Amino acid sequence: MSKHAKSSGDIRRGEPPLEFDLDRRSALRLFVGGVAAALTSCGKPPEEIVPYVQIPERETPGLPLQFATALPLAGYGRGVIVTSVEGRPIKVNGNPRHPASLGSTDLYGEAAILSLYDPDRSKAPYSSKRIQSWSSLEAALRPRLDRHRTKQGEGLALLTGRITSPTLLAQIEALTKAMPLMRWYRYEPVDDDAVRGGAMLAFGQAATMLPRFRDARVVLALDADPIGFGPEQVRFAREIIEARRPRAPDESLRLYAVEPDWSLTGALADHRLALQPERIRNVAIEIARTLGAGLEEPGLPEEASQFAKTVAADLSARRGAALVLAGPRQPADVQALCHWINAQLLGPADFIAPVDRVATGHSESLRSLASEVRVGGIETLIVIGANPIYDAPGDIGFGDTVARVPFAVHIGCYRDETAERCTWHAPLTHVLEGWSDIRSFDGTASIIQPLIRPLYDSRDVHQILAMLQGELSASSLDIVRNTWKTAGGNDWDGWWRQTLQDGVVPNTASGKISLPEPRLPQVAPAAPAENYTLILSPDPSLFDGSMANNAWLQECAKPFTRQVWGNALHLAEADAHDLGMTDGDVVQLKRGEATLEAAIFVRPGQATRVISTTLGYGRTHAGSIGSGVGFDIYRLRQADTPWLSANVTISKTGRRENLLRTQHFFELEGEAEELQPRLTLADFAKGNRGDFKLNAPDANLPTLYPAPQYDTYEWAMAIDVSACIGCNACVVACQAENNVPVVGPEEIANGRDMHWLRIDDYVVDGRPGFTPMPCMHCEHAPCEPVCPVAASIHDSEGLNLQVYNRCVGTRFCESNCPYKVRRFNFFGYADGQEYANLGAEITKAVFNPDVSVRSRGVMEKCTYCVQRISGARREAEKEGRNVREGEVVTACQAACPTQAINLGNLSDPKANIHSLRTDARSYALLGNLGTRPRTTYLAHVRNPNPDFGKARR
Amino acid sequence: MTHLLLVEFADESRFAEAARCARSMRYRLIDAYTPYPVEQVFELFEHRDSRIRPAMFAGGVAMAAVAYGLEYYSAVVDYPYDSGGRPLDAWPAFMLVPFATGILLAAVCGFVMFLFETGLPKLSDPVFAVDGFERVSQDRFVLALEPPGEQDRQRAAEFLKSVGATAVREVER
Amino acid sequence: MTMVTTINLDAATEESRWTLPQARGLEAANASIAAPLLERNRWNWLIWWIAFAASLAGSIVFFIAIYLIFSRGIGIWGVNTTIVWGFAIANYVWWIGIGNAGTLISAMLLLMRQPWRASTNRFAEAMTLFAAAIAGIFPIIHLGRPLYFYWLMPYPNTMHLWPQWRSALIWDFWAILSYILFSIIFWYVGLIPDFATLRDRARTKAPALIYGALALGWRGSAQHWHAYEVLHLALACLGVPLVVSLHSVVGMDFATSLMPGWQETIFPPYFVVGAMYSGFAMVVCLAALVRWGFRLEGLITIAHFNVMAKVMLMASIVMGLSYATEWFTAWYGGERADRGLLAFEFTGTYAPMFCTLLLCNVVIPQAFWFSPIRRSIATVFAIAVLINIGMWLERILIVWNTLSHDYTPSMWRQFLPTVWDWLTTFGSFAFFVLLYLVFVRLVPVVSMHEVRKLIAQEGPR
Amino acid sequence: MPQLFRPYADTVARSVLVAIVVVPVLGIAIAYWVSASEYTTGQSTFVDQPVPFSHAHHVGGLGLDCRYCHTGVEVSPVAGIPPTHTCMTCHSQLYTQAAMLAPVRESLANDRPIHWNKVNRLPDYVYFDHSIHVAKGIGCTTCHGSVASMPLMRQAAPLTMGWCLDCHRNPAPNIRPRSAMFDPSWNFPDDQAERGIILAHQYLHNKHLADCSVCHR
Repeated sequence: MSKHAKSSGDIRRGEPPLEFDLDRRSALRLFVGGVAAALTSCGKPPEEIVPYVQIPERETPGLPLQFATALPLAGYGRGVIVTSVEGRPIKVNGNPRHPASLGSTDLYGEAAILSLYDPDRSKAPYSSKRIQSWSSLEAALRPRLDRHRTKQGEGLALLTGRITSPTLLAQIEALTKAMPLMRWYRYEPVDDDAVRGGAMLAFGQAATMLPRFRDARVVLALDADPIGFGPEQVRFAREIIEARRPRAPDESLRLYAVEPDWSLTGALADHRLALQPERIRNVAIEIARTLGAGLEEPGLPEEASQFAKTVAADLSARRGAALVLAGPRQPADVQALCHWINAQLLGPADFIAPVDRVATGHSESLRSLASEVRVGGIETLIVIGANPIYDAPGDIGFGDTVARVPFAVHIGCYRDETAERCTWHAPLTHVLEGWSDIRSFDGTASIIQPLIRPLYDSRDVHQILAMLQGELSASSLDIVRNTWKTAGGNDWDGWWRQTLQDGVVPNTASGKISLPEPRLPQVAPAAPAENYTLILSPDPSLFDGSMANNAWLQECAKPFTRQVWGNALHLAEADAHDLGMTDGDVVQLKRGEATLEAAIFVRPGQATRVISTTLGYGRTHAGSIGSGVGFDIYRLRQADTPWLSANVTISKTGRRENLLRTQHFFELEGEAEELQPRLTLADFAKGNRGDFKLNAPDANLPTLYPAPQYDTYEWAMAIDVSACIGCNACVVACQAENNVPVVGPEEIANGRDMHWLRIDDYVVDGRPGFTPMPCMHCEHAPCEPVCPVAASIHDSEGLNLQVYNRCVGTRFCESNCPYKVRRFNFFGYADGQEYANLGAEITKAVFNPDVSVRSRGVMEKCTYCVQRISGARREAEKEGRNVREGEVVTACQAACPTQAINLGNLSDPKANIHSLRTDARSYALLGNLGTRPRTTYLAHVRNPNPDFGKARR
Repeated sequence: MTHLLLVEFADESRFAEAARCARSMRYRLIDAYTPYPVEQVFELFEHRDSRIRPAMFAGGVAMAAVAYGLEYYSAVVDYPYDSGGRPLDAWPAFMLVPFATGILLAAVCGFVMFLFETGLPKLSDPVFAVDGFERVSQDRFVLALEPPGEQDRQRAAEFLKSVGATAVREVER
Repeated sequence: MTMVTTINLDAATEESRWTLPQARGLEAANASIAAPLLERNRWNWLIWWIAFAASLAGSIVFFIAIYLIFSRGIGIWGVNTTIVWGFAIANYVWWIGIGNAGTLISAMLLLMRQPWRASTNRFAEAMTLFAAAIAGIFPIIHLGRPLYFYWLMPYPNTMHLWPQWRSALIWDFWAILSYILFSIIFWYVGLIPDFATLRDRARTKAPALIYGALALGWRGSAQHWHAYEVLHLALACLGVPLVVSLHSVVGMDFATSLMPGWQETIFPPYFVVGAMYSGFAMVVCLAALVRWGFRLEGLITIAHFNVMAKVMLMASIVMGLSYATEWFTAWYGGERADRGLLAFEFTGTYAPMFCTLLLCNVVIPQAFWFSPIRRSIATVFAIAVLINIGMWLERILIVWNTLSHDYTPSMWRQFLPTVWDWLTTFGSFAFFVLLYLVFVRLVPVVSMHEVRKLIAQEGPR
Repeated sequence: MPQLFRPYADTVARSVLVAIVVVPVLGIAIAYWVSASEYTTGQSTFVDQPVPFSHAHHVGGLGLDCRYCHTGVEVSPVAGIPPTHTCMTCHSQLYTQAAMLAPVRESLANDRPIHWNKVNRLPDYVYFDHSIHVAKGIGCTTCHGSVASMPLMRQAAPLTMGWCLDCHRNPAPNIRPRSAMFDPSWNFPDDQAERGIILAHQYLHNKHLADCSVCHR
């Protein structure tokens, strides 16, 4: 069993730790990475200790360092604080100061660390089928650039994703100044064109709406998913859950959702209506009408119009605290109508100037590039950090377009689909390797600082832009500092240091703008769609596909289906029944000429006549992890309505496919509901806990066993189920913190997985709910007395330990665990039998040196992050005091956007955990078994509108 | 050096009968060799009760005590720890090992005592040299008497004939 | 002390005899049993060699499988995160079950003074020995890190660590170990007089020396026989509780958990009966084969099959009763998980196997109510085979059903056996056959001295 | 009919029977003896180094403080091996030409680290923290032996789990006052029995040092 890469692998064998050539700083940092491990490694062969030649400032071997930086998602920044050990970044944490993080992370942020060490990353420039050098690229580029410069940049085009980096924007500006005729196109697959259009339509000017959920009491989401996956997720989820904390029914936020398929918002909503996307506008109209809009009566089915009427009543009753949101799938006029409605309701929302200042729509921009190429207007195309060949809408036919460009350069982290079609490819640095800056969705800027020297011979965007401007040896640090020269004021260096430390550039958040009264758009109701409608959304685990080669994300189970390593078409139960299809049937989708074959999942609670699926799969050049997983829906995507395409036909192929999922049974009935009890605010308000048949944590069943003796510490965890939105941030955080290995699709198919923390996805009365399942650390743990070698054992702080190096692998503990939270290394998933490229030396750099890497044949499980507990205890002991409240934060707890997870010390009478365990909602899962779990839950609470019949919840 | 008179019989009943007569006629019975146990003949020899069962009992109890002692020492004294909140001295769970090992050692002690009482292993014994002795382990019954003095050899011969001995041999031991 | 002789069979009628005329007479019995060992040339071993080759091949596969388990990991089996136990455990329980019967038969029948024990106990005990030994292999290869199996032993070590005595697996370890060693002693003691016979019948030097050494110089003196009988009987008295405890412990591997369908007080006795059941079935099979292979019709008679069929009938009824009790308590207890499991057993993934096992273990053996079926070796043999299959199914289903369908629906999964599961299973069987074939060539398959005694008691024809 | 066995066969047979019992017991005993022997634990074996660094000279002779080189020992789990620069602080003036020090000079010149050979090795799954031991009154020499008298470094303690446990179960005999932590010539006083208990009271708050989680994670 090895603590991490260096110890077990290379250093012992005396090879350099990483197979690329090293320069002092990064190399020695990585070398010394070995020290901590080497000091504690085993085995006969002689081991070496490799100290620094000169110790970098602030570095103490064995002690981690924290650096604030920011990670992009769809071009917007999320502030993070990255932990680095001996120069190896190993863990991403949230940055409390950052508005898009608030101290929490999302799964993409957590997983970014693995991408950094991805062996499939592009390592050197590449052209005409062989490895090249930067200088040769420059040589090839210079004459062309000169030619373009003389022609004022005519024929030169730049293609990027969404850009919010002030520095980069400035650079591009400078470039366009130098070459006025140069074109800058930009395309982000996860766009917001409709939303922008809506604002334009309503206010006559571009604006971004920022809801103030904390002030809202009633929110109607029309096909909108504010807590869904994206750059705003953490912030919005936090605010919505805050507003929903169980208080008096009218004190806490009530959430309505109307949506075609299941979204996280829909799952959380108190009332949800499944409706075809086209007809959602009718609900908006219905509501607008009750607010006095002179619009024509929309035809709605009885249930829907009832729903609309009740919601409308509730909304207008809460004028000033009521809000209606329309999602990106809804066309501009519906968006505009919602703005009008909000204006009538005095909805709590602010407006800012769009952070992404480019006005033209993404698909529009891409289409114009394509047409420009077709007319031969573009001789040189430079693609930076984008992958249009893969993620451009199919009907643009971008693939052949690029082929026509005489000289196309792709600069990106991977030699992806686009790289393959371009004349040149050059490696871009990972975001953790270079200097830059970025704005969050609310405009707040952060400086991105490097955690490690570039692992490969790559350059960052600023260097590229500089190169285009003609300056070859520019340092991006200087470029970035330049951008902010004016900001600092006098003591600029102090300001800069502080800014780097905080991870946030002070007062850069976009200010509110005042807007005219929104116009009431003439919205015509829609008739029900004849054919099937295909609706898309960013994938819960891969988002837009750019992270497809990240094994943590690939193996992260999606909400509602628990699918891993692939995507599927989701079909309503009724439709599936009509078409005679079941889970796993492969169908053919047809829209115009475009066809696609894929397997389906039957989804109860989805609107009929709707086929939903997610982006991000079917990559062909993602790497050894991501290539060939799932199907590529971009091919069926339409440029003008990117998120939905009407008139899709579906037909059976007769083939079947084994869709991989980590959970197979979802429906809970009768007594089984004890597994995920659901309460309503109403009975909760009057409720004394007797009413809800919950196993109260401290109502311990009688026992013959002696009462345990605890002194200083007794750890316990409380998880608020109604705060869990099912976003998986905790799952990936746990994986990153605890060196949890990936098993790969074959093993998943064998029914094996390794996640220490899973999310149970149960459906009660047709409503899904999420229960995070870490180890329960039972007081009377069933797993302990059955272990013949005492590898599963209780410690004096109440933790249920798993001593890997003592475990012989009888698996008696797991078979006797009623919660099934233990995980067994059937193969050496992290120890010689890794999946795909995960065994590469470089990948081992991601391991957390404070946690053993488990070898084949041993059991493992959640430890409450015992390494963090131990660390805190040792620090406290050095200072001769006890660990303080909040000093120990588990990885899942830290990651959770809604702070649903809490760890505390029961021996501390003032600890918050006590109130969470004595709360009326508190229950012990399967407590009736007498296991006395230390992990307890707070029951799920909904806030239904009493005007709704009990029937529809 | 002593001599043995080995008197061979073809079947159990005659053999048993002969033994009884010989006894009543004050011939000294030294031993009997049979292909299967013939208890009533064994009764005719002076013998003390077997010590096999006491040995087994002692061995078994001792082993059980040691086993439980080991469990107690390791779980309560040497390295006490909390396993599922169970008491350190979880005697109900500690019962089986003493039981099983106790029985095992009882068996071993029994076997050892058996060897002591039978004097086995004794691979070479004078009687093996006697012709026909090999059939003792198959279908012959042999009575071992103390050879009579010179004066009454005649009588002895007649007597043995009368009880139906099929052969009489003398062996030195 | 004089227990066997208490049954006075001098006036035994033909029906009450356990031997046929052709076998009566000491020499006849000795000859028919010893001949295969000492006068090989008089026998046609073709079939034996074929069987030997086949089982040897099977055994090689078995050990290849074990090698792969060591080198690649138990991941090559079908076990998964939820159903962490699989064939290895089922095979272990099954083999141990079979391993029980030999000692049960010979010890219990000895205590019950059943004369028909004489001609069956030897090969039954051999079966016990080999089955138990093979059963002992499975818990070890089933470990994730099999090379550390010795951590289950309290041995002096520099870690200052001990086994965790509360675990049923530790009990298993000691129960099996003690049982195997005990069985060896019990078996060997019974063999000493027979080795002496073989020593004396051997025509060539080598066998004489080997058997002679094994016989320890047994002379069959009154003193020997007396000590022998005391020891043998005392061992029998200890053997019965040991056997019962052994399979009770195996039952407790499951019963001491808190899983639905496992946590049942009925398990220990129900496992013991199950063990005796499958064990007897296996003895019947072996009896038929030995009888046919060594022409022992005179010693292993229809009467033996008749009486063993009766035992199996009894056992099948008890098994049926145990199943019914399980179902009733599951339903009557009203615990969600228990009821859910009960429903799953009859309707779930493995329902067809479950019905098969009920058929094999409970329904079909009822045919033994009819004397003609009991008295036809063919039918008894066939049903015995079915019982063995049924009992294996029972063991695998005890593992699968509970683990596939316990308290946490989100983790309900199913078990898909791999080729290696099957190879380890059948491989172990081949290895058993191999051991058995070697045994019948080297050791008298029937206890000669006990048969001699039996014949003597039954008197002349 | 001749005798099958000669008389000595009886002796052979008896000894075989005895061996059946004795051999396994003896085997276990020997196995333990080997596992506990210095051959296995590596105790008191010298490890040669690229540069024959002498603690005897630097600590015993010059009286350098441990922390001069092992800077992390009070704050970090890792005591730390000094960077080349630390060596050169003196050796840029002293023995500048000594052949013995060539590797050090090279290291500095080509910016390549010196590869020292480990002396005290713990398994990967053991998490040893120097700083907490130092803070709790376990001095350097308690585990590392009297380095002041070691020309070449050797492993002074067996470093077996049992050895660690002995102290974790009863630390008192090994606790010294914080003042003496880095004193290489420190000897425990005769009344350590009492002093140790008092110091343990002062320094130790965690009563559960034998918990698995203390060392294994």
